[in-house]
Amino acid sequence: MPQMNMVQAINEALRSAMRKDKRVVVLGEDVGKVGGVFRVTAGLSEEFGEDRVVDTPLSENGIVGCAVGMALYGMVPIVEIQFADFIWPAYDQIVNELAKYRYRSGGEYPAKLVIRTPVGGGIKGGHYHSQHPEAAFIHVAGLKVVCPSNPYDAKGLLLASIQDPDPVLFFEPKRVYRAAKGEVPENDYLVPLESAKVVRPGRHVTVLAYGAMLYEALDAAAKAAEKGVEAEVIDLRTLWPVDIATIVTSVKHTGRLVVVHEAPRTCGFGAELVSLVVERCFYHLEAPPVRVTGFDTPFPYTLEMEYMPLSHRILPALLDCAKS
Amino acid sequence: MPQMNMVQAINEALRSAMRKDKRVVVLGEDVGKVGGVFRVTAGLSEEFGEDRVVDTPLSENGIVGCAVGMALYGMVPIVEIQFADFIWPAYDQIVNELAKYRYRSGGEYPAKLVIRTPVGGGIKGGHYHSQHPEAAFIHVAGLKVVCPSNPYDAKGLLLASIQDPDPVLFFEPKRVYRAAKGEVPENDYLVPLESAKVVRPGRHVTVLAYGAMLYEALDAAAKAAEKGVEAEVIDLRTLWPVDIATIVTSVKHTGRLVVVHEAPRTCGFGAELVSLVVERCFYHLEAPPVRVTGFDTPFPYTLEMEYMPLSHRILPALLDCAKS
Amino acid sequence: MDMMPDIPATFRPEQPSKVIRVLSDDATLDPRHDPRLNESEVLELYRWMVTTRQLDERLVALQRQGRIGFHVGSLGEEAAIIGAAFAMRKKDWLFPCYREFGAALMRGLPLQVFIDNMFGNANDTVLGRQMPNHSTHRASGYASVSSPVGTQITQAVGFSWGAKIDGKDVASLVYFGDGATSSTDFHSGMNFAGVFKVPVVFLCRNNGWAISVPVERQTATRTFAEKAAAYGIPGVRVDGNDIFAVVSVVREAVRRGEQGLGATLIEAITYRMGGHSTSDDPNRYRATDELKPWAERDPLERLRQYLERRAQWDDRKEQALIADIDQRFRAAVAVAEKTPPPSLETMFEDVYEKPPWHLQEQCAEVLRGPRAPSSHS
Amino acid sequence: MDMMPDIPATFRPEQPSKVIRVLSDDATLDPRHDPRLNESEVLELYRWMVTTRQLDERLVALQRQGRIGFHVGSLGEEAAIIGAAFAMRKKDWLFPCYREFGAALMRGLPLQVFIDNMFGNANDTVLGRQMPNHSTHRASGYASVSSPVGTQITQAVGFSWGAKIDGKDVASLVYFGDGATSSTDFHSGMNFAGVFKVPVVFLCRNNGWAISVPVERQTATRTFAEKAAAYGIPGVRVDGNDIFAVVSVVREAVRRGEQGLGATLIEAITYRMGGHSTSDDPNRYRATDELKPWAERDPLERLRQYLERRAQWDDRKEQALIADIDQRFRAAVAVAEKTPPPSLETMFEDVYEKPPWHLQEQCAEVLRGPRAPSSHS
Ligand SMILES: Cc1ncc(C[n+]2csc(CCOP(=O)(O)OP(=O)(O)O)c2C)c(N)n1
Ligand SMILES: Cc1ncc(C[n+]2csc(CCOP(=O)(O)OP(=O)(O)O)c2C)c(N)n1
Ligand SMILES: [Mg+2]
Ligand SMILES: [Mg+2]
Repeated sequence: MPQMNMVQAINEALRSAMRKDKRVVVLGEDVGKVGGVFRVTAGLSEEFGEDRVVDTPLSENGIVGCAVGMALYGMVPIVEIQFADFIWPAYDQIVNELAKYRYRSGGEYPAKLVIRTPVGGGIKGGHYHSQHPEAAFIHVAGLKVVCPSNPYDAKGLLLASIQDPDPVLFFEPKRVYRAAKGEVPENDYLVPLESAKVVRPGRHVTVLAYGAMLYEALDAAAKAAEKGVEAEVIDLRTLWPVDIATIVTSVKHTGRLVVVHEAPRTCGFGAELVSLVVERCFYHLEAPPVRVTGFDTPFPYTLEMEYMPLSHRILPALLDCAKS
Repeated sequence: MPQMNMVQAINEALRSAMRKDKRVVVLGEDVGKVGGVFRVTAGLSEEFGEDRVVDTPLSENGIVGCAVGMALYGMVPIVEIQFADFIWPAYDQIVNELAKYRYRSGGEYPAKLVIRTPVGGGIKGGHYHSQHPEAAFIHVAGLKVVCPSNPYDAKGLLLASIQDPDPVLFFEPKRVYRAAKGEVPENDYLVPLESAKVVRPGRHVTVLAYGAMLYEALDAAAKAAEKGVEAEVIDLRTLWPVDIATIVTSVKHTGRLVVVHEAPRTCGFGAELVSLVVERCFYHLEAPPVRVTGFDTPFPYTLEMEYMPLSHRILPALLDCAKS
Repeated sequence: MDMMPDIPATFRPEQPSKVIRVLSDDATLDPRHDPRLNESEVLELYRWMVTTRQLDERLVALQRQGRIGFHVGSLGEEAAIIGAAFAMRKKDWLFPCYREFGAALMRGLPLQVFIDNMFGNANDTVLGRQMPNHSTHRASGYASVSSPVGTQITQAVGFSWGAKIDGKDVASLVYFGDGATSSTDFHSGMNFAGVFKVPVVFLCRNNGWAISVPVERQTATRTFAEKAAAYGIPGVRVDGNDIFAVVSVVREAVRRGEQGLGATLIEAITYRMGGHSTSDDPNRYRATDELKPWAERDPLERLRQYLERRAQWDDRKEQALIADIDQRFRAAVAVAEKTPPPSLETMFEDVYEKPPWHLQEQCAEVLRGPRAPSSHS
Repeated sequence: MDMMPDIPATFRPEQPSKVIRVLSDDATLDPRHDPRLNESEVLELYRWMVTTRQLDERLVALQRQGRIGFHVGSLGEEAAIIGAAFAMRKKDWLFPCYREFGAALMRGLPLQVFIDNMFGNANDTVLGRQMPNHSTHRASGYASVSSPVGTQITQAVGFSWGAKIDGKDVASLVYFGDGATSSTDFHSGMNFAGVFKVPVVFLCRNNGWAISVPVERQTATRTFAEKAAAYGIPGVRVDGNDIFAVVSVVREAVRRGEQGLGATLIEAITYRMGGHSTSDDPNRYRATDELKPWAERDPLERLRQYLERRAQWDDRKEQALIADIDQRFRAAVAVAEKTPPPSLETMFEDVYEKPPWHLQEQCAEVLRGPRAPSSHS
């Protein structure tokens, strides 16, 4: 099997989906000739032409609004938002239109599309090239939210997202776009949505992570193991609907929970995960769940490594939680 | 003291702030001659003129973007978004600009303004006249979020919000705009932000509520009392930063928690409240915290009373929680 | 020095200064823009305009009686609404604002389905999930009505753009108000339609008001049609109370789309004769004598005069038509009022194609819990 | 029939077909638009243009050496940037895009402060919170730079609108690119400025590109200036590489604002001679020979020719200027590089005026916790 990074794996998935289904079109800023500022759509314009790989005007509102219309027609648009930080002008179309179209039309209009966008910090991007905005989408009924951590999952989850009948926000952790490498089958395969993966089994504490922070959680878990604490690390992969069964099974087993995410803590997805677990595993919990997250400030430039919930912050949380 | 409803109390606060400070201007759709579709700004245009009570073009993006600019100049804009459901075209300006302006300018530009908007269901408004979107703002560092439940608080909190140096989202529970009545002093007074209020003391279970749902929580608490369960009902008033001390004190006392809100459950403010409490009161909790909330669907029209977390749904949650 | 060597000098906007009018005061048609409708077509249009107005009046009455929760009508704007829909081809699509139920009925939305939607009952095809007047009818190429102003505009563009990529000749007609020209979606939709030459008919119903806000607070331009110039799209003004003129300019716009020339912005000049909706009291912000000049140009009156002068219509026919509408309306209302509300389960369906675990849980929670007091009166 | 009796026929947009140019190829000035700058003013402008370019080149080099993280420059666009800022009055305000550091320096931003911002160190007035080139300088009426495209446009309008309500004559100059004309804030800002007659100078730097997207993908119009017509605002095209022309049209726009005539949209035609930023490789999407015609119209060259023909400039002066810039740059960089990063506490300040309990908690958590590996290299 070929070795690939995430950029290549996502590119493969797009290429394959476009080959199989003429209805699939890619829309975004700089996705054409230049192949995306992260080169995720490289070569697609050459293969599929300007009609299906469309450099659009600089308007996220326009891109998503038009994509919703295309989806109503029956196309399968895959939108690239250049950085997740720039998705907000499209938020109205996503929240009020895309998410509600099937419901408000009594099922007549599924309005199915995929919005891909790079998320997260660690690339010296400051306020506006580092946001990790999943909570603002998980809160909205009607959307699905995916965040892969590695090339294999990225390809399989993107193919699953494109096939899925519902609108999907597909968040790509840009910090590991190139750093995360692995074997990726050449053929198509699906990683089913709503399936988390236990990437490191353990019995003392459950760690929930996703995207780039998975590697930080694994690093912390390895160090904790040296101190005798065996953490079970779960890569959520699909954030919503989350694979609740895998989470509950693990926490019932370990009795302890640490949740990691880059986004600010308050009203972040960690709060939901803690609440879900507390509601379901209250009598199994031996210590208060811990959230290791970005802080409630805008994402800083110089101090970004202090801002992010990296291994150095996860490790003590994990040890404390396991021991309290 | 005069009896007033919330519409009148908010109108009084606006009028007083505009009389005292020429920098205060009101911007919004239909806020002028007609005095707002809920009549909250009635009479202001006559008193302060069209320059300071401005009917704007139909663009929430424009209203908030311009208001941010006015605030940079030194005015104190008070924006009305006609329904909170229509705030999303302004979300980019709120999230990326308003919330971050002080931080990203090293304190040079406070960008202080107040955004008022009616929230919540129960008026047969369907998807687009019923949303209660606090979570999407609480998650954003740099914003304060207020939601009064009665005329006295509404006036005092609005005056405090206008004086506050930070941007404030002021959510007005439209279901009780006219139904909630009470005595309101003619003079100015402040209800400090970040101060919750214990509106019904009790010892068996803590109920956190705000806005229109406070009345439902109180109704359920009264019925629970008949069954021997004494609920302590807290009106949060300021949602963020929340008055954590009052919450923790209460939960440490009762050992049980029920959170009520209209917004969809997943990633709603309830998740944050549960997490905060679990993190701080874990060893005091005798039962899993319970969320009684709107469901994870768009807000429905015909079945809205079944959708909302009214007394009939709070009561069993409260009894269960107190007894488990 | 050629400052912009890359930009072709194609596609110049027309001068949108004149208002196109076909039906003159003496009930003759200006041959320059006459769409040459045959007698039965004109009668059909007239019947739909009358039907729309009759239903409007009856629905307002139902709302006043507390039998439905809300109505947003089209009083005075019937020619713009019905005429534009009529000019579209069957394969084309309509993206409505919220005032266009008349167009939906003409395109095939059954009256009963419409009335069920006004009641939000179990037979409502959208299952009482949206407010009244927010219907959907895929079978007649009618998109879903949304309350947020302007959002349908980009969607209409995307729809026909998708068809274009798919190699199909499908235009869309998107209705919106003067207020909507200030929305972000107007800008994005017009701009994308211009750049990608999408066959969209942008129909701006300039009815003078956005609730209480008059047109001079929406724009500093003298017309809405001239906004088209910012997008390399032609803009045209039409007498929106003259159904011949409306049919004519919309047909012309469809033809431009067919020929690969892209979109057209049409400003249909009309007037909102009623309140914004049943929730609005226009006396708060406009004097009733402002209505006078517009009442004199009532689109139904003008068309009836035309028909009467040609002996194609008379009072007897009018009475018969109204009686028929009345009877069908009453029947539909009787059925709708007897129909129960949607079942509780429906609240959790169609959020996703299949309800995920959390919605299954929440549905179960509702079903086993107590019912809300006075849940659905 | 007066179809829109309420809308005054005021404020007709001008025909924006011609490109205003003052400095001709033979280095003479066209008297029709000559701003009549005196010798020292022209020299000042030239010095700032050279300074800007010199800094640009040095900052790119620093980035290539890994000493700063990023730079977004103004190569080729100096006349538009410096000329427009020069034409504003001291009391006016600038709302920058991200390419206008030259304007900030000219308005009073100290070089050291600018360089500290490029390093994001403890002396950076924004405390290393934003990326390089995202500086702020209130003292010189320079708003905060934001990365999201277009957001400053509505803010600039609100600023001067606020001043107008306050009875003050304060204009604002807002810079943005061709790409930004597609943004929602462009539409809202232009529209509000039109309706409320706000004295704003909208300066669209048409540099041909939005990263890799060429202007014909932003709009179907032949020019950006003509977009003004949609808002009842005059639009004008100017040779953006001719600093006399830029000063002239911006001054005229300021005067219109002073006279209560509201805003002006200026399209400054120029060209982005470098990559979009240090993160971009333009060879991926444009051939280098596309640069040729623009290199021949380099704004610095043109102004130097003008000065040399008037014997106001020569190689010696040029060398001295560059040496001076070089020396000051090196000194500033040396200080900036020695300056430590901002303290951890600063991460939690200025989110609110006073840190609330949760930020106090989070700050304490960081302070008592371990440091990140290779935290600030
Ligand atoms: C984004 C948004 N903002 C505000 C509203 C509230 N609102 C409903 S209709 C309306 C006026 C619309 O005016 P116009 O576009 O002229 O259409 P008309 O009602 O006149 O047909 C307003 C402000 C809304 N529905 N959506
Ligand atoms: C809302 C938003 N979308 C996308 C981006 C990414 N981006 C940064 S600059 C740029 C192009 C801007 O082009 P233009 O407005 O012409 O300005 P220029 O860089 O040419 O000066 C893009 C797409 C962004 N910063 N903001
Ligand atoms: Mg209107
Ligand atoms: Mg550009």
